[in-house]
Amino acid sequence: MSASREIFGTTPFDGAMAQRGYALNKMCFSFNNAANRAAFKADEEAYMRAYGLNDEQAKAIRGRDVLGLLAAGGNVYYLAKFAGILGLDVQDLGAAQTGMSKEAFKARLVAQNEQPETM
Amino acid sequence: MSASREIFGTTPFDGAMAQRGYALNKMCFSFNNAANRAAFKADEEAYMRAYGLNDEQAKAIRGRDVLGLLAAGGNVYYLAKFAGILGLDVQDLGAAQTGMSKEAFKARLVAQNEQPETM
Amino acid sequence: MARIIGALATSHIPAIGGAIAKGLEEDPYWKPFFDGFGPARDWIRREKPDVAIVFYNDHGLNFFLDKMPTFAVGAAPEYRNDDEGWGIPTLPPFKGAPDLSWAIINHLVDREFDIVTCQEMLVDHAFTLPIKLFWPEGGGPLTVPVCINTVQFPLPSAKRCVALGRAVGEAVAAWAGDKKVVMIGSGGLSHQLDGQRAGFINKPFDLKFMQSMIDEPEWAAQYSIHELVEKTGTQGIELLNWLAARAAAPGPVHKVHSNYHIPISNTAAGMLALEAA
Amino acid sequence: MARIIGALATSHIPAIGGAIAKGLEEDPYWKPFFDGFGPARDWIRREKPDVAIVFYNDHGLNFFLDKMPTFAVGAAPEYRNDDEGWGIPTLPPFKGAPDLSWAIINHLVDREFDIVTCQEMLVDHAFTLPIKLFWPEGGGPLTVPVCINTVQFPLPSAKRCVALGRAVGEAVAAWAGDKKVVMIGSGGLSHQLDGQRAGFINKPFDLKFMQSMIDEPEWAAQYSIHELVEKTGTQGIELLNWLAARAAAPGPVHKVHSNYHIPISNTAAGMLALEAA
Ligand SMILES: [Fe+3]
Ligand SMILES: [Fe+3]
Repeated sequence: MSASREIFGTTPFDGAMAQRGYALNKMCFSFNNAANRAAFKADEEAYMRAYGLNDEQAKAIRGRDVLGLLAAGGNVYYLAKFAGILGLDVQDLGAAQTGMSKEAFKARLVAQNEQPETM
Repeated sequence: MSASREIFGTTPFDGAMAQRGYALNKMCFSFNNAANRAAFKADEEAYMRAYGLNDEQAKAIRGRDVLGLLAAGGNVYYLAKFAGILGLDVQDLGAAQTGMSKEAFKARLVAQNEQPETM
Repeated sequence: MARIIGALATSHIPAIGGAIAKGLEEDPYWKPFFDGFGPARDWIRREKPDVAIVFYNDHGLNFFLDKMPTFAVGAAPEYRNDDEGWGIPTLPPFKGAPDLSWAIINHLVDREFDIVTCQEMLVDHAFTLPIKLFWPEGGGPLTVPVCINTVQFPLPSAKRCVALGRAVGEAVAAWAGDKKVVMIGSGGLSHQLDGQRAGFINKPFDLKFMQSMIDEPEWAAQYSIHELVEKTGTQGIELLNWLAARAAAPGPVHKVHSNYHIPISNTAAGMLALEAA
Repeated sequence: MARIIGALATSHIPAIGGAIAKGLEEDPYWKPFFDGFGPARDWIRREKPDVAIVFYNDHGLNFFLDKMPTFAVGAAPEYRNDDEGWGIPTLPPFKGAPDLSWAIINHLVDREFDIVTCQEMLVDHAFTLPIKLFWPEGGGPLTVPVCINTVQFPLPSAKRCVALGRAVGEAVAAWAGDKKVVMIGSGGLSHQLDGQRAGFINKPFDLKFMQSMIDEPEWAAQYSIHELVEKTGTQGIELLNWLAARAAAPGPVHKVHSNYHIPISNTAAGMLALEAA
């Protein structure tokens, strides 16, 4: 990885991130189960403790801070299940991460039709 | 597999066997857990039904029939956990499968020291 | 002898499941997407493939980071869908083709692919949506899921995924079952959900990639994973499934139909139906 | 740079765990087995390896047939042992070496090994017993488990296991960690637990195999899995772990000590300690 040049705004979910985020991702993976989602909603703090989230992760969960969750090792495939609990879709996430309004983010997606057709 | 010549008294645990034995092996895998072992001992029939064993498998479990369990798709690595419940070791299994007494089976093992040292 | 009749590929955005459940196919947002499937569906109705090999990536339903396979092959009599956490409707089980699964597994291990075999396997939207989209009336094919890691780096290289697809194709072609088999690639095209680059789409790359699927099927395999992430986004890398599916339907193909639409959700949605020539 | 100091190998019969727990090392049944470890233990005390890469096979503790890997590599901070169903004592957790794990994982995927990565992983007697046997006073090394499927066919060929071992060795040799690393192979030698052939032992093959580990480390890789099962028994095939461990400590070695004893339980028990020359 280290040999590759950086890609703006992109953190490959590699071994370093996977180690950092294991507890957080495991918690989010548990949200496949409706009873677990309910338990989280009933007592977020207790649920986070049960999965051993560190302070950085717990803070990002409390703050619904998507970039913070990524920096704390969250993987978007698992974080999406947390977003589901909050009733957020991927455009809400996109808006939050790019600092745009959801409408502006959606408009930017549509505008990408104007890209050229050939490389 | 089919292209290979048969080995006496040996059935490779291949896809055909793995399909046949899935329920049986899954039940035996559950015996890693002490509570599951206790539940099996308390009501073998109910436990076998819960894992969906077929008639051949259930019959072989009831009869503690090692060769029957293998023929029904059991894999020895998982069956060993069933043997553990019964307090049987691998020499009991060896004796049962070869039709020998345990003492005779053990003696045969020791006698293999008399094999030549070179191929 | 089995016959490989072609390859299908589509994006697999979760929201598609909701749109189907709510009957939104004619809704202006969705119509340009769903309309793209018409000619492919006609072709499938005509050709009636018996079995589909579905190359897809799990999004954290069946696999977690405790046991994360590079390649996993299903070998179950049926595959259950389940709650993925967002309330998209759970679909009834999909029938497997275990005999074909094992023929593929035996060949792959013989060819030094170090696969995981799954005799029980939950399949997520990446598996279920292509079946729903290509067989909208139900009566779908028997299936063999082939799951490729696109979640946790290191990912298998595009070259390795092409080699996997090719070996799957060999196994199917050699399989004694007298069936018509279609390959399906699920995922992509360019999109990125995470990070400040969220919303990234690369239309010129996608269109070139779709054309390459027809006439230059290993074109994208020239790129490293890092380059493909750069060109297609962190989730655009799911195009690995398209590459594998195309490699599994080797030889020349002609295009039944293609469709490309920006955006569905955050994704450049692609659809491709190729018939073995 | 890490330095590979050699390779250790031993059989891993579950009953060994009971014998250690009960202090039966001097018991006439066990003494010829345990005595074989003396010179290897002396060598380890002298050389003090920091890390052990343990090639072993899971017997149905961490993996079941729902997700059965060909090759799995641990990447956890620690590895827990657990109840295997027979009441052998459960051991305290083993420390991992996650940085080295990821160095190995990255290299293996780059070299087209399609491994499973395990950030959480239970380790069974095949992993724990070699550590107990070679480090009887405790204070064992950091560990990286590498699990090879010997349970469900198709198994990886002996050639493929040698290639895996060689690639692991490359990754370790290139790893920046300034550590002494020892390779461990766990399993075999000839034995068969199942079927009418139960009790099968092949002394001449085992002795030739042990010699080949020293001076002809790919000798056994000439055989197919089927031939190896025929020659060594359905569980003798666990020698794949010895082959991989030896390939991971490449180059010439000299023998520190070896031991071979028939029988422990149903098994021809082998022990080998090799120092990189
Ligand atoms: Fe996806
Ligand atoms: Fe073993």
